[in-house]
Amino acid sequence: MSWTADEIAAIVAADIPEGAFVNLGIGQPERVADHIPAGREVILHSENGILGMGPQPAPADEDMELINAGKKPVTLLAGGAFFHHADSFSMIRGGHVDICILGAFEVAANGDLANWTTGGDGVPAVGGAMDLAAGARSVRVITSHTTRAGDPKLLGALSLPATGRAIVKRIYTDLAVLEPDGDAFRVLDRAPGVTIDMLAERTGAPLRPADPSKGADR
Amino acid sequence: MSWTADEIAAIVAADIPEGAFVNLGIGQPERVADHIPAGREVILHSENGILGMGPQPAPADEDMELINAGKKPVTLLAGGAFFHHADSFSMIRGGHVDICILGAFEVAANGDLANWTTGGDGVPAVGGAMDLAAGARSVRVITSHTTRAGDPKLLGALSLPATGRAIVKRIYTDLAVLEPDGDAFRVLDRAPGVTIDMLAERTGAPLRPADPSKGADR
Amino acid sequence: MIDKVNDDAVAAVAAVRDGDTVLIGGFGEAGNPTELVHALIEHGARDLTIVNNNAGNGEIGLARLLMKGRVAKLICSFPRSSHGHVFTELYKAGRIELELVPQGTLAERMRAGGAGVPAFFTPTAAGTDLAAGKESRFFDGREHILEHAIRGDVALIKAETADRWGNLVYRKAARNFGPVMAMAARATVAQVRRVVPLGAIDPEQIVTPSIFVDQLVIVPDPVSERDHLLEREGAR
Amino acid sequence: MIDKVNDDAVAAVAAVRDGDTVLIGGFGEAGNPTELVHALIEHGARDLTIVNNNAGNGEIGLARLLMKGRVAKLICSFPRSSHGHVFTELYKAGRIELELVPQGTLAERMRAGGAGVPAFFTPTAAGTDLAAGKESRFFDGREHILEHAIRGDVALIKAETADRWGNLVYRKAARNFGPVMAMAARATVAQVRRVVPLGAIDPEQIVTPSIFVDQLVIVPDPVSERDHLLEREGAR
Repeated sequence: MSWTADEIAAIVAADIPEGAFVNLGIGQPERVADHIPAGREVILHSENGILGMGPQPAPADEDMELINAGKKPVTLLAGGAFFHHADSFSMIRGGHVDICILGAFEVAANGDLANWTTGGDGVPAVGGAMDLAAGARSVRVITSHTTRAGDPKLLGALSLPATGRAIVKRIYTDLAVLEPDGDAFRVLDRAPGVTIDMLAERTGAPLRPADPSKGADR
Repeated sequence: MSWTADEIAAIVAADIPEGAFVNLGIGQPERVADHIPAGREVILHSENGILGMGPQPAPADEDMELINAGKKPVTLLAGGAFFHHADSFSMIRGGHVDICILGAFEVAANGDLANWTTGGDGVPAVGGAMDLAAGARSVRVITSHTTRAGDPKLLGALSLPATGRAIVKRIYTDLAVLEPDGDAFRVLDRAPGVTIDMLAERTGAPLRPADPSKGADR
Repeated sequence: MIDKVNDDAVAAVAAVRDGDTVLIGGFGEAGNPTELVHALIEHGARDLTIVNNNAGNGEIGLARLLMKGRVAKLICSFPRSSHGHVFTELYKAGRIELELVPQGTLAERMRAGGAGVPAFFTPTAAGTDLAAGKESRFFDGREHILEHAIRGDVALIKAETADRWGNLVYRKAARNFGPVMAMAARATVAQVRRVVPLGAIDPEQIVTPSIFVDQLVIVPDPVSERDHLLEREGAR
Repeated sequence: MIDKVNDDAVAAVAAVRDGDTVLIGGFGEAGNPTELVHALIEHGARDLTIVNNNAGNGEIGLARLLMKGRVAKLICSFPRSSHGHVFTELYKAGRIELELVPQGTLAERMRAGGAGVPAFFTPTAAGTDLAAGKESRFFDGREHILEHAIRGDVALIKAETADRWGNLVYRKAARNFGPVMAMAARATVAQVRRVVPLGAIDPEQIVTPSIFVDQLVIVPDPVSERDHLLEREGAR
């Protein structure tokens, strides 16, 4: 009735073309690194100054000076490079990163994204989310389709403060793959057993079938 | 009756303190590199991406990928570094270069400098002069005291287009060492046999004696 | 002879005065100049504005500086952390000011400060709450906001290897904010694992050239934040 | 498998279209991608805007491109040279437009273009003829002017060594504009002396990371401008 976290990561990874430069956000997006199809070269960017980031190391090889944006130990592939923070964000802000995969609290049908603050009284934090939202050529989101309380995260309009406006190109949830389309979400794919009615019930904006003229894209 | 080019270069070099980062302009300023007092470490910057520039190489060691701002072969000292143009001009424009030594067509008593165009119908060229004028902490000038036609180059106001406004701190000519002082030039030193009257005749603005309170500086 | 090595870490950071803006390198635990921050605590300056990507972990380095009450304001992109109780408590008690800045804007504002650019336009954060009060302008039909340079009075950074002129190379992702902070401060103090003879670092490989560095403090075996955090957990 | 090496130099520069802005690396004769410029001549694009620090020497590279009448406009800091007769004659005949830009502003405008900054303030050229028509503003009591980013459609640069992903290292002062131009163009073509296996370049030493490079052309023994000029002098 829904895709697992690994299944979603594999679907996301399958949509990344050979040779793409891809930034992976913290949390669920990190998992995409483990699902790049064999034989396909994809170059992963980490905001803290790494291109060519590889998978997690064995515990004995962990190096706390080789960490990802989530501060977890990673590895470097042959062909990888280190650089400083201004250069790293020049890649993001200058439009050089092809794809970034971010988490989300909410996505609106017009492509607005909210993922930096829930507006509560906790400590606010933004990190690189707004830079990625503004700079990556294609912003894609992985998120659970609803909150833990069962409320939709895909909405007609954001209720939370925005990270960026009209920037999300595609959304991968446990239930479906969708695209913001102005006042509705286009449904590109559904998990096995998920009906349009079930999806509509869990989505806070109208649904629309995939644009057949774009069918080849997925 | 006047200092030679090498004598001027030696006077300029003697005014550069140990550890200073110094940019040398094209032409006469290049000569300063050969007169740094023995045992004094001065780090020379070349706008095209070199710190720790050394003297000219022997002809057999010339390398056209190791050249100075004037496009002439140079050497690199131990401790030198290469970097790209934006980084190089960050050093200049960010206020990190302690001293730059430039040539001049005209200097005004208020410190205005003209050294990029004679306003004729030739090809105009500016290079790094305006960046150095705006960014170096102390802009110093080496110039002949008068033009080849005998006209003064130190003036009450520029007649040529400015490179920078109110930025020249000290002027070294074949006849004297002077400082712009608003509406006049202060005379810090004179070449042997050069009288104040001779100097006044060749200068296009009033002269004033050195400020005794600043005497220790030279 | 130029020799920027200072055997006395407290003397090396003595340029910091009460009320200063101090740039502190590091992202996560990579590149934190923990020993220099401890020297700054010993030096005693207070009422500081600190620029750091995070807000300190456990009770060493920046977290300890915060705990000692020396910091009036933090300029930062990501002050949330599972080990960030010191900052969290100060923040919730209203005892510290926070300026939250997108990470790339934070890096670029310091790079601008070091490069003589007082202000620049960026699309990052345009149309969001973090653009509140900022001048905005459209370029090519897209909204941008004007961001101002950050310059530090002093930068405290960590590098791997230096020479006596102050040329620096870093190690892996510990490079992060070091090079931009070194550019952006009036005075830069770098703690390094080792100092090698002049000329021993390949001139093609120098990351921070000597012009950006004022003082060097050798710390061959810096404290491990990870060990510190494990120890604290074990003690519970 | 990613492999950016293109054995056909003309095909490598084929992204250049009539009317494009092309960034060409080099300062003096260091870092000029002469063979790529010759390929561009063969490719045939015209009505180009060229960005280069200088204006070509002798009758190779940029000078030859100018001589062929392919360049409508040159954006440049120092077009004067003792071997610059081609540009000088075109300029005096009013057959080429010149935008004269201070060298640091030229580098910074391209770096801005590559970093997503559409415009920035700088004190360079404020109060001079080169500030004519530019917006100005005071920061800390000092006049600054607003400069706009330069982005290229294509950059042609020269580096020393690459790997198949397009990571680049340069040699000595031939680095100059290469790294900023690679950032500032939609597509970057680099001519290199050699391509080494992936991983053979130390990741700490890569100057231009692969993300900024699209095509590689191997030119093991590029033409020497100095030899060309000596030959021309000898022929007189």
